[in-house]
Amino acid sequence: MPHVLTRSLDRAATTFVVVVAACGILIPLSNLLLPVGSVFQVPTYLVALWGKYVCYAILALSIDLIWGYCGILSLGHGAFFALGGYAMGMYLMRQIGTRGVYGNPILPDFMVFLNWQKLPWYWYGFDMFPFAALMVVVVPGLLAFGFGWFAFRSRVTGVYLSIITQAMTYALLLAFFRNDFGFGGNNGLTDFKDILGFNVQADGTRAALFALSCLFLIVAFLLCRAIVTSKLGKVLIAIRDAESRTRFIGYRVESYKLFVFTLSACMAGVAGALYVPQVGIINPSEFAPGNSIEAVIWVAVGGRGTLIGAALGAIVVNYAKTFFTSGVLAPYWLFMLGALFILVTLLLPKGIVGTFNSWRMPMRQKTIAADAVSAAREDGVSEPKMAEQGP
Amino acid sequence: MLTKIAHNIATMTRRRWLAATAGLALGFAISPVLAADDTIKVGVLHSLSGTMAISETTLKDTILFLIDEQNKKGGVLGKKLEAVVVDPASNWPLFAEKARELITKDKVAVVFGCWTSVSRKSVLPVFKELNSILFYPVQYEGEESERNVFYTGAAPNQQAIPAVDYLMKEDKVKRWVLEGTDYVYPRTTNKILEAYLKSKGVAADDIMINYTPFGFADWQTEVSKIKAFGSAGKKTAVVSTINGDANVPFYKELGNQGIKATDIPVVAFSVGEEELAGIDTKPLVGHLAAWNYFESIKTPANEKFIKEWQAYTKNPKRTTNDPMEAHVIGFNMWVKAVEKVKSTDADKVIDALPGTEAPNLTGGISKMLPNHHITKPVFIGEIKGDGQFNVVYKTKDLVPGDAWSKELDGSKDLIGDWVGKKCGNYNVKTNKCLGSGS
Amino acid sequence: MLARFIAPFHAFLLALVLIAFTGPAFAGPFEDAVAKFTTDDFSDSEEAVDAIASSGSPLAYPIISALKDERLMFDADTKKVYIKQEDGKAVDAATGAPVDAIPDSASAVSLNNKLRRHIEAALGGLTLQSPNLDARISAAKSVFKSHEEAALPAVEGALAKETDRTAKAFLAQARAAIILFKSDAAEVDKLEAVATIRSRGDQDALAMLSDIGTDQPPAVAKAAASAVSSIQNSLAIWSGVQNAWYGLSLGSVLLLAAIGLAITFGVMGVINMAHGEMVMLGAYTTFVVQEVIRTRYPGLFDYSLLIAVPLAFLVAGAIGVLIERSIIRFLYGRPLETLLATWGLSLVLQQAVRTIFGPTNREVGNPSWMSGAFELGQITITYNRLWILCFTLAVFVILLAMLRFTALGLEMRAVTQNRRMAASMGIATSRVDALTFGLGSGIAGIAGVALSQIDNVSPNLGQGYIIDSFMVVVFGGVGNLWGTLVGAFTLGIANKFLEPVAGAVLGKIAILVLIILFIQKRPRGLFALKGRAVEA
Amino acid sequence: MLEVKDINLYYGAAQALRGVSINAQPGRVTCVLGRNGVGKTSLLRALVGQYPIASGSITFDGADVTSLRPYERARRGIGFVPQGREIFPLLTVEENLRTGFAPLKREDRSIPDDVFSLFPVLQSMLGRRGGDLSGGQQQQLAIGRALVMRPKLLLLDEPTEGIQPSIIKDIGRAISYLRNLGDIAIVLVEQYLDFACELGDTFAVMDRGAVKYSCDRAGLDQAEISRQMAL
Repeated sequence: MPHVLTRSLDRAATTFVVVVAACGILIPLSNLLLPVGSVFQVPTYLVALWGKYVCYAILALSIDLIWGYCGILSLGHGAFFALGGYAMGMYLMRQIGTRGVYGNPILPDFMVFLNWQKLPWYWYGFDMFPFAALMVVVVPGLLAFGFGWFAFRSRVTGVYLSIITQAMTYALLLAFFRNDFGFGGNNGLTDFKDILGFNVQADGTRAALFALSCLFLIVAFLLCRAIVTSKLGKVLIAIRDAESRTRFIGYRVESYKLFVFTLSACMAGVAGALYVPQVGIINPSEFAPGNSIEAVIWVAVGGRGTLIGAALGAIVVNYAKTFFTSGVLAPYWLFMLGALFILVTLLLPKGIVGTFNSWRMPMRQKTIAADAVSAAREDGVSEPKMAEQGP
Repeated sequence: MLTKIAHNIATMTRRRWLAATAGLALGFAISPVLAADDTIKVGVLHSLSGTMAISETTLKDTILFLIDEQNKKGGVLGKKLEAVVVDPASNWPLFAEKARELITKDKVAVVFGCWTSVSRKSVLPVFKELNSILFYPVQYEGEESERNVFYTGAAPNQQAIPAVDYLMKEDKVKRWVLEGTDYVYPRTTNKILEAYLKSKGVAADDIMINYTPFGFADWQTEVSKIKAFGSAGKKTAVVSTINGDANVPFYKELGNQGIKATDIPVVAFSVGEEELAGIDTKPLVGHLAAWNYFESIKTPANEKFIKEWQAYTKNPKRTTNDPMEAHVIGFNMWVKAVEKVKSTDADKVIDALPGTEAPNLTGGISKMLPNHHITKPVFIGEIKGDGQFNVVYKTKDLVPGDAWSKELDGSKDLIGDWVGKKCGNYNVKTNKCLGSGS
Repeated sequence: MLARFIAPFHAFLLALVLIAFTGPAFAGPFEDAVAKFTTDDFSDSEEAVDAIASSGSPLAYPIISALKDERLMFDADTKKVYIKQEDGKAVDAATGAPVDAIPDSASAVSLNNKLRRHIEAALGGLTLQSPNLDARISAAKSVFKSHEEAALPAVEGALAKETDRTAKAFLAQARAAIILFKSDAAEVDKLEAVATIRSRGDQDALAMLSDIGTDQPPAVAKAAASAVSSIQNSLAIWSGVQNAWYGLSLGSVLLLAAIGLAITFGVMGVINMAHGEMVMLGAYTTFVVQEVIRTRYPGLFDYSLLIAVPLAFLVAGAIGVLIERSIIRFLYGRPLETLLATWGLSLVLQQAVRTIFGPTNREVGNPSWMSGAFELGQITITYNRLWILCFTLAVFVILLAMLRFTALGLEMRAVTQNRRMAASMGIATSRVDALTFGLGSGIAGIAGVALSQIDNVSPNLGQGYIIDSFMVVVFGGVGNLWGTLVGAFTLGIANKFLEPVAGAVLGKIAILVLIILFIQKRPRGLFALKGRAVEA
Repeated sequence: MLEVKDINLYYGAAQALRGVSINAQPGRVTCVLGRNGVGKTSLLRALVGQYPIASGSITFDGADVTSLRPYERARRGIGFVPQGREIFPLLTVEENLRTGFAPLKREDRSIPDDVFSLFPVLQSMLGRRGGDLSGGQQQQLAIGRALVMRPKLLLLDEPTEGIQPSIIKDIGRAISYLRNLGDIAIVLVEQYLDFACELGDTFAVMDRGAVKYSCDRAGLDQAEISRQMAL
């Protein structure tokens, strides 16, 4: 592992890496090696399920990087996730080859279905894994770069930025829903067979994908960690806390923001690409603004500005979702999820990990922090004027 | 659990790490539920929240009702049926996740579920991989025949084509507006209809195809476009594949702009009793819908079903609709097949299902075909002032469902045959089983 | 709407008939025709309608209009046909004699569209000389549509007696339509008929003139063709006007949905993701009001919306205050956390409504004054859209006046501009916060009343408006109600001019992209607050 | 009237006020002097309740107001003219004045004539937006706005800061007029020593969050104060 990634590990971060690595190794091994039915054997469906959570954790990390450390609240990060997913989905579609229901060697089923005669140009190259893998990063990265280029230069900040990111993902949602767009419309891309020659449904492939997701989670974590503990990270935090002042000191705030936004979009794209073969479908509803908001909520639940918290938040909320949507609780799960969001923002404003960290703070610091919070809440001090944010 | 993890992170020494992570990893393994052997589990995979809850909640209740009735009769194979209800929350990846959970964790014998095509597409690989059975009760675009899925809703030839035939014959319609929501079902249906209409001599100029997004609410422009298209002097009709919530504002706009069924009739394939319950239907009297079932059809079986259903739901106004009937037929077929092979083993039941017959609620016996679709009667109903339908046309015989449309170039040579050819997409020209279905 | 005008007239006519017709039944073609209804076969019914309409029997009108309203009952066993009158009494259709009760075995003669067209044509012929003006006009319209040769004498008779100018014009058009399709009419008359129909200038005229058939004299065909192109040209211009109207109407819906948000988000700075749910609560309040009215006081139905508006304001407003007191007030100064908490809240509210009212759509009816449409030139203006536009503007004006001229309005503005100083001026800021949030929510609630008239009333109602509302507020400029107004109408009109060109989906995408680009150009929206005042 | 005893105020870990005690009487001007950052503004903000104090007590008009919220203190008659004026920028001059109605009973809700006789310029600018006024005009508006509340105690935070001399004179005249009315207690925070010495009845000099020197008009030694402030 490159030195730059491991440089700044403290105890908690090391612990996180070790836990994820252990899961990434032990769970697949237990799934593959132990006999089915053994109490210690992790069933395949749990491997797929947790693989999904791990992808969400990577997405959460990418959001925390820009929101927790740079103050950019993107309500459209699901778009980058979905674009990465579509790039991977296109590769998987091309791998189907003649095994599609119509047996057409070139065209995916949905194109045959709608009487398309030839493959649209933007599908070229996706039969090659390296190209598709590149696109997984490039497409979300380019969109983020273009979007950020305009937005950050025009100094669109705060809520305005959040809302136009939402508009962006909503526009993409509508576009991908269109069948004329050439990505399968509402049905999206599905019925995958192979990835790199391995059957996507085989236990071994699932286990490998799970291990790979854990690996990418660790890499993403270390990358984010390296960034936030470096000088770059300090500048980002400065931008988060006082953007204009940072600009006046002489930093080119736009460039910093653009860099970290693009990087974050690439990470989200990778998360999406890992997600698709594990859940077996990519569909425009991944672009729904609600999904992006939910991803932000994972970060808030886990603890904004703590990388471990973001990853943990994604896993906790999605585990809760899985748990609540089965059995007798099913009709009430939205109550629980909604209540969870409200209570966390009210009672644990720093999220789970943030709150935990502040418990561990020395007593004296804690009281002062509490006073500061209560002072801020006191009437007459807090100013709910977000319109005043930014220049 | 959370505080425990947090606690662990904080206090453990590095030496204890491996033990802890191993424990954590195994933690998820110990959750499987021990299946009780004295019941047969039936999975119910319908959205109870999110956008599709509006349609799917009723189907969940239907299956619970059917299981209840069956258990009163003593269950199946001497065992009680037990419903396992999950909520995939109108979220397509969640459908796949929940399907997997039902089959592997809960070990259900059969699943009744899905509404949208995408949810079916999402769970398909899961059912194939884990070799289980799905009954899909909604009218859909066709072009599919899978070994593990049984399609009890209408294929396009059981709904769209008879409706168009009726309008051509009875109303002498010469000009057609195909208005749909932009997703696969309307796209395919309209493709099929376009090909069919052209084969009947309708000029390309006399067909207008329009798509709108999901949940479209501002229909002013679209409706006035229809009005203008209809003023070319030829009798015009609208074939609507508009989905879900968009229907109510569409019909309200039609009513308000004064488009009456006598001028430009609208025939819909996704509007049933349930959807009409949200609209004042008086301005819509005479507009049509094509289904395989209407609540208003008076047969003893239907009247009995409605009575028991309303008693079960304790709601004397609760409506019934076509997909519900599809579940009734599918459920009864499954019960018969299981009793025939005296096992809930998926392979045995799948092999036993084709040829199984079950009475439908409107008179007649539906039969499961080798392509896993069923035979159904086709009814055309006109909307009445009370939100019910007045049946104005009925096919003489039951229409067998085509898995592959004869009107589309890509599929006209394909058939599904899981009995003889053991293949869902068999090309009769080349005598080959295409793709993965082999 | 037609039925509303005809109903009183019809009762009057029936009374006349009953007075005149008290003698014993006599057999004849009329009775045979009536008996045909007992087969309940569409083609038999059609023949029966045609025969009865031309029989000249005074019972013709009551029978056919009863058939139209599904009040014509038949008993297949006894071969009897009954008219169920609107007051619940019954008469024998063949004789007009009162009957004590219709037997239980009787059921209504069924209808289909073809039969309905026959009925309309027949009723048109029968009511051309009705004492009710609206009935005459609609009769003339339906004769125009059916242009049956048989109706010509009736039309000409009516035309001679008609004194009202409007009715006369419609009758003349009806006559022209008949003559145009009459094979043995003189060429001069036909040319004149083409001119008369051309003067109508609408889509019906266009439809008729483009479908005159091939056996017309060449001069007539030529005249018709030129009339068609002239009508098409004028309709093309009108379609621009129509787009503008649709744009205004869409804009008013956007404004209505966004105006509450312009308060909670624009003025207070709270990103309220549960705003859509406040709209939904307003719509459900309307549903509940209508349910109570339907079951208890059916006569009040036309006033249901007037009753629902204040109630929706109170319900949504009270819930808004509750939300502010229990959640939002702890989150001031942390707008993004508010976003998350209110998102959770919106999930809870949706599921709560789903649990209480069920997941399916609920029926909210249009009062009579909200139904139907009228023609303005060649465009159709629907009453519900028109009222919603008026209502929206009224809400806007009232809100503006409230903020400008009341003490509470002044306090709200003071608090938003400088909360700390406002408190030091003795303004109870927390009370003002709660009331402001309540006001924004209450307005969202009354938006729900209006939207219930054009959209589904389902738990998902609010979701459809939330993104559009935020776009409108941000596009118009946060903190500026006028900006919201201009923003809403600009987006509405732009959307409606794009839609015919690009289609509904691409049009919407184009609008979103335009907003994104616009925000880059003017990061503070259309009406950003400017000048020294803001810096101070 | 106003009695401040031994108050302490913290910003997080930093202590801004250390055991400050002052008092103010009707008809008298209490001047609080000191350089930048010694805690003068913090003191006033603590008095109006914008910053919560950690210990000590504030008694006003015979009642303990230490734990009251800012608007409750305003309602008891504490008027505040903050540093930087804090005019409501988007409200008109008239509306700015009317914000002072909040603590008043309905029948008392009128703008007292004194406001316009002291600051005639406001009369002519009633319809202008507050934010569009010049600094001096805003200062007059801020004082006028506080007077609308009919305060029993008027707290002024550096009313001469950045204001042209002619208006400073007007403001000085207004303050002495209010003092001479006899029923308003005035606390004037200033750095402009000449201005303060002209108006003040008692003087307190602050340094590092504490009062380090005080005297009354009788014992006024401007040179000593100046020396104390310079330290």
